[in-house]
Amino acid sequence: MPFLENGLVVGHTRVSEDIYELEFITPRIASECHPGQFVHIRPSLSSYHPLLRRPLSLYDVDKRLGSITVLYKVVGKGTHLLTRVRTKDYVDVMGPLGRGFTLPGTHKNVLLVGGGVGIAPLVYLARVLREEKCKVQVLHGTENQKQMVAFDKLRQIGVEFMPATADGSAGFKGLVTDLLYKKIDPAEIDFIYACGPEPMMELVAAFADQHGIPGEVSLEEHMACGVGACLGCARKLKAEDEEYVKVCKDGPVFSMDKVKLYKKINGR
Amino acid sequence: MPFLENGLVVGHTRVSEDIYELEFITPRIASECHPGQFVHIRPSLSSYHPLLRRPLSLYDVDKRLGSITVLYKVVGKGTHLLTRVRTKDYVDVMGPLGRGFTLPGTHKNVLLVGGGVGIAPLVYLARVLREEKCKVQVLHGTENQKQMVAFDKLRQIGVEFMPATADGSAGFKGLVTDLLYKKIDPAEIDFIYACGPEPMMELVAAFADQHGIPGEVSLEEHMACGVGACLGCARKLKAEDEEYVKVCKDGPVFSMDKVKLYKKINGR
Amino acid sequence: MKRGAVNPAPVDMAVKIGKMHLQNPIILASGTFGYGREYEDFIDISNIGALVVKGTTLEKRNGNPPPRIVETPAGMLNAIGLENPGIEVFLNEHLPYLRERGVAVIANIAGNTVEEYAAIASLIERQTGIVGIELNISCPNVKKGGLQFGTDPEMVYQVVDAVKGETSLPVIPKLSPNVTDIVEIAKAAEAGGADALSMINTLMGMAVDIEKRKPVLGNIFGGLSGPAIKPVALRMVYQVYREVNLPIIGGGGIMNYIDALEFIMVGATAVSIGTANFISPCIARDILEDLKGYLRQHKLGSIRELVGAAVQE
Amino acid sequence: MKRGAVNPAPVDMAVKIGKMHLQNPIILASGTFGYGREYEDFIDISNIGALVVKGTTLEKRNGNPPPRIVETPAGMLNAIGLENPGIEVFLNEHLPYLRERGVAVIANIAGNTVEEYAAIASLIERQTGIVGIELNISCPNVKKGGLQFGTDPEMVYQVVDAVKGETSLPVIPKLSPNVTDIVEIAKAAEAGGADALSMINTLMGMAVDIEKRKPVLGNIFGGLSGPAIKPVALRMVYQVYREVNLPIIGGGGIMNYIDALEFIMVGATAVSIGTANFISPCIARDILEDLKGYLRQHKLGSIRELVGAAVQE
Ligand SMILES: Cc1cc2nc3c(=O)[nH]c(=O)nc-3n(C[C@H](O)[C@H](O)[C@H](O)COP(=O)(O)OP(=O)(O)OC[C@H]3O[C@@H](n4cnc5c(N)ncnc54)[C@H](O)[C@@H]3O)c2cc1C
Ligand SMILES: Cc1cc2nc3c(=O)[nH]c(=O)nc-3n(C[C@H](O)[C@H](O)[C@H](O)COP(=O)(O)OP(=O)(O)OC[C@H]3O[C@@H](n4cnc5c(N)ncnc54)[C@H](O)[C@@H]3O)c2cc1C
Ligand SMILES: Cc1cc2nc3c(=O)[nH]c(=O)nc-3n(C[C@H](O)[C@H](O)[C@H](O)COP(=O)(O)O)c2cc1C
Ligand SMILES: Cc1cc2nc3c(=O)[nH]c(=O)nc-3n(C[C@H](O)[C@H](O)[C@H](O)COP(=O)(O)O)c2cc1C
Ligand code: FES
Ligand code: FES
Repeated sequence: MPFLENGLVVGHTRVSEDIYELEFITPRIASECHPGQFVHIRPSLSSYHPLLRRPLSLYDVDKRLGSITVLYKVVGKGTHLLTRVRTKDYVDVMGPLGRGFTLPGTHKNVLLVGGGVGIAPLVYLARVLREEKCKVQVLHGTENQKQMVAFDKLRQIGVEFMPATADGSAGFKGLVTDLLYKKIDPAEIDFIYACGPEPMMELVAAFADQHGIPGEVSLEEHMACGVGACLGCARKLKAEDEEYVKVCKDGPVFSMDKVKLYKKINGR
Repeated sequence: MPFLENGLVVGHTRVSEDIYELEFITPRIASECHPGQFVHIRPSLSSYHPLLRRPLSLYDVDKRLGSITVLYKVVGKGTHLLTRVRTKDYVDVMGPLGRGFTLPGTHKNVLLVGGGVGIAPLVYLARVLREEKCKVQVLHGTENQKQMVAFDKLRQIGVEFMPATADGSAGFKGLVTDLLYKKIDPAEIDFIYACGPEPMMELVAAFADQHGIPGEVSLEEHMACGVGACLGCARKLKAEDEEYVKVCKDGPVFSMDKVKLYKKINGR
Repeated sequence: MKRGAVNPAPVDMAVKIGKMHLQNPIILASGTFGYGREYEDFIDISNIGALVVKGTTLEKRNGNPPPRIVETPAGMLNAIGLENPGIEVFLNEHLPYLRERGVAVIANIAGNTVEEYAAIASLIERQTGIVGIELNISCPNVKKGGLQFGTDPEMVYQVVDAVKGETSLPVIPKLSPNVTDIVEIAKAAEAGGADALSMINTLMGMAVDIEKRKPVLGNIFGGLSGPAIKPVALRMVYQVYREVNLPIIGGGGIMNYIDALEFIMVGATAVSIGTANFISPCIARDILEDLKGYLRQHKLGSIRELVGAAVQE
Repeated sequence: MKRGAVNPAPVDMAVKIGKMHLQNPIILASGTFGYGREYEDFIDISNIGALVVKGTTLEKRNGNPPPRIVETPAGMLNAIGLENPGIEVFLNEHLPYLRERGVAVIANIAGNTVEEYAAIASLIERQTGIVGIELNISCPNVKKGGLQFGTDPEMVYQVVDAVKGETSLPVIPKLSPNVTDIVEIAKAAEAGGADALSMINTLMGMAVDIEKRKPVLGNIFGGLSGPAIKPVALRMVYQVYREVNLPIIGGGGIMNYIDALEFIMVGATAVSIGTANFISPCIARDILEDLKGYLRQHKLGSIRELVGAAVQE
């Protein structure tokens, strides 16, 4: 069950040039969190510009403390304003919202593929998968080593971490999907999760499909309500679909085999 | 000549419950400042809500440092947002704008009457009058002692200071205008300046008129441009006037004998 | 507005809109609150004056291609395209839920012909729980080359008149602000037999993606809502209140109790909260409580005393 | 947008609006830049495409009682009431100053009768420095019971036609957005002989002071401008560009080069900057420089290549 809560900010750090980690205390929301769900944060308490809330994935959750951490990249007005929030301020948070990742069961071999800040939901997922005694491999692709911001958390969680950077400054030089196709033995994988740019997820889904591995992706769409009321975050999962799903409520997580990430549909 | 300048904030202090002192470095603006003029400050750099600049009087100016200090009371969205500005941030400032106070000449006996944050322009005025070797008496009326925020500055400037508080917590108990009528010998005053609520200024102007003392008041009107372009800050100085003055350009300072502060005209 | 005085004096919030008696003047606007369910974890709607459900058509509609929404300064554009499951599904699957909650439901209906409006209205006629019918007349009239019903007084008259013929429920046309003379439209609705007026619907607008060099919305045009449109909405309510003798549900950009009071003071008997629900799902309740606080603070017995208080002459 | 490359490639910013050749598409909107003088300490207007001076009437006008302005979310309302010193004072006292500055001046004229418009136009005809006449048709027509000229196609036609008869200068009616069908109005202007269209003027709105329980503005109603109205303005330019073959000066809520590009891409040949001047007196120059930067970055030779780029079909 979701809640509306004022979150006391206990940490706010710039972890890379334009990427921030924000931690706040929202015990009721935290207690209900499942990986892959998101929180809907109001970027400004008193101004109507920007107006709408911003959806951000659960990057990490500490149910004992009642805290939630989000990892966000500054891309526009809302995220820019969010950087102004200080420790001891309050943020206005709705959540947890949406349908999160399906857990594959205990002791599975699981592969997580993240692109850029798309790594965010995979970190909390990794934590929960490890609690389920899964073996977790994480591939993370970024432009350069500086953007490899989830490294410490993932190491602490205890996963096998394989970075890929476009400029080769850390790990594999090239795209994370190249790393996937070159280095991963599909026979060893029971389940794949991916989050990142759509062309990346498309290639991961193709890999999963090729090898008959089940998997899930997390999609994005501009949102107003976040709860299925406005019908704003509509998209077709496949070009031939007649109906639109609502990313906020039917997703953001969808089964890979239900989604065909045509670049040309859905107005992109 | 006015300028548009980004002011580096060097001080920002809460001096009373809802009153703040903000000091920033704008050397070009500072070098042109005259008491009674104002600066036009943008409350938010990136948001369009609030949209318009806010006019604030010159509370103090340090031409050597190139700094300007404003004293503002939090009354709405713009001033509320302004409180969020931190030292080392920049504020977007236009100024100095408007027609300031007329100086009476050297070695005069001058009376300054301020109500609430209406004291702001009188403080910088007091500083300049003292540089002109005037004898300066300042009456300041507030609700209580806590709001008597200009005391230190005025003492440092070197004026005869007489506070009046509604609750008697400092100085005279009652209205500053009662203090004026009871305690001030008009024969000793060459020039009167007043700034504060209009009913207060009306009584000060009546006092000046009664005793034939010249004087000036500083008026307020909602502003858009601040430079006489939009014709938004119009008001009649006297009910019988046909034409409207523009407070931003023809004022904000007006001669007391030109103004009749009818409460009922000018839409108030 | 301070809340939570120990023993707050009772204030009378009840209002009457045509034949509808509402416990208070707070109405949740169509299309912004789904079928109530979507927000059930956040707010108890049984305390709200009324809920206008998502616009319903005779047949199911899939709606417009995405993107469907885009944020604008102090507002948003939407081009949902009236996605809805059709009147049957609404009556069978959603209405029972709302009936159980005990909330006054206002149906919002839309059609492409006068006959469609009448047909939906006749289906609603016999349903308990529904207290009124709001007519979304910002729909293209297929018989008149896609011209919006709401922009032509004659068409407004026809739709209202036809729906009135099918139902004994109060009929409340929702006026489109995209017109030269809102009073003329309101009078046409009155002549057609409208029991009340709802105003305003969204202003037609658009946004451009300068990198892609094309309109942002899949539908090109969308409806502007939110605080940005409040000045226009207030003006229209003011104009209509002076000239037309029907109760008004006023709204457009209401974000707090002050905005709500502005609408009431220019002549709205009740207020509708739309986009604000997205920003704050409990806002309707907060506004209600703050309005009560205002009445107490100003020693007013009833919210009705303020209706039209700021209208001159 | 990064500025200040060492040797920026030259880009062609010149545009043609009817017979007017402007050095660039940036136009300062009427009523927001006075007579240029007021901002002389802040910006060198000789680099700007054109300045539309404050609306001028035949005789001096004192304007509306205060308050005349009020801030709204992402916008402002103004009810200046066309305060101006009259056409003679403008021509004798303000125009010489502007002529010296070398800025292209567009006069903005307003009247209460068709004859008044024509009379002012004939006085302007022989003045060097003035490159065009913008017709403010959001004025009440006293002969038609105060109905705004700009809301009736027939009146728009008459005003444009009458003014065309008095002047060889380009005539640019400035369309009011407070209409049902902006295309119909634009076509009437075209039929009357308009050389270009300026759009949009302000949306009619109001605000209420809930403590005083009365309208904030002395005039009750005022014109809404600023970012809040941009979506509506863009939509109207888009609609008119598709149907009417006249160059458009587009504006309403432009605050930066992205907004300006949105207008250009929906069909504006030039853009007008209004309320933004109050927020930032150098904004016209900044937008001009940023537009050049955009052209360079996208390897475009001329701003004209982008006109209408986002219009579909
Ligand atoms: C379920 C979900 C989870 C997300 N998780 C994260 C995360 O963990 N970290 C992170 O950095 N980003 C995440 N995003 C993307 C994030 O929501 C956007 O980057 C953010 O809303 C941009 O806001 P802005 O004001 O800075 O940008 P602007 O472009 O100024 O925003 C304008 C409008 O567009 C919307 N918008 C812009 N980009 C996106 C986008 N990519 N997705 C959805 N709406 C968008 C905004 O919400 C706003 O309504 C997530 C998006 C979704 C849908
Ligand atoms: C020449 C001049 C000098 C001033 N000097 C000072 C000063 O030194 N210290 C100080 O505390 N205040 C001063 N004021 C008043 C100050 O400008 C307002 O308190 C401030 O603009 C309120 O902004 P807000 O956003 O907090 O209030 P809101 O009510 O949210 O503002 C809404 C709009 O109304 C305008 N507005 C509201 N109150 C006033 C007002 N009293 N005068 C003018 N515009 C107003 C705002 O500028 C804004 O456009 C001065 C006003 C003028 C005209
Ligand atoms: C996403 C969305 C969907 C809407 N759907 C409908 C609808 O189906 N029927 C209708 O009459 N109005 C609809 N509206 C209009 C609102 O009910 C309301 O009249 C409008 O948004 C103005 O109010 P606001 O500014 O408070 O949102 C919709 C508005 C939004 C934002
Ligand atoms: C204070 C003010 C005064 C205005 N005066 C005039 C005028 O005299 N004549 C006119 O045609 N438009 C006038 N306008 C309208 C502007 O020129 C412009 O069309 C409108 O404000 C929309 O653009 P913006 O959002 O960029 O301000 C005025 C606008 C404002 C804000
Ligand atoms: S954001 Fe409203 S339905 Fe998804
Ligand atoms: S504020 Fe624009 S003329 Fe004074």
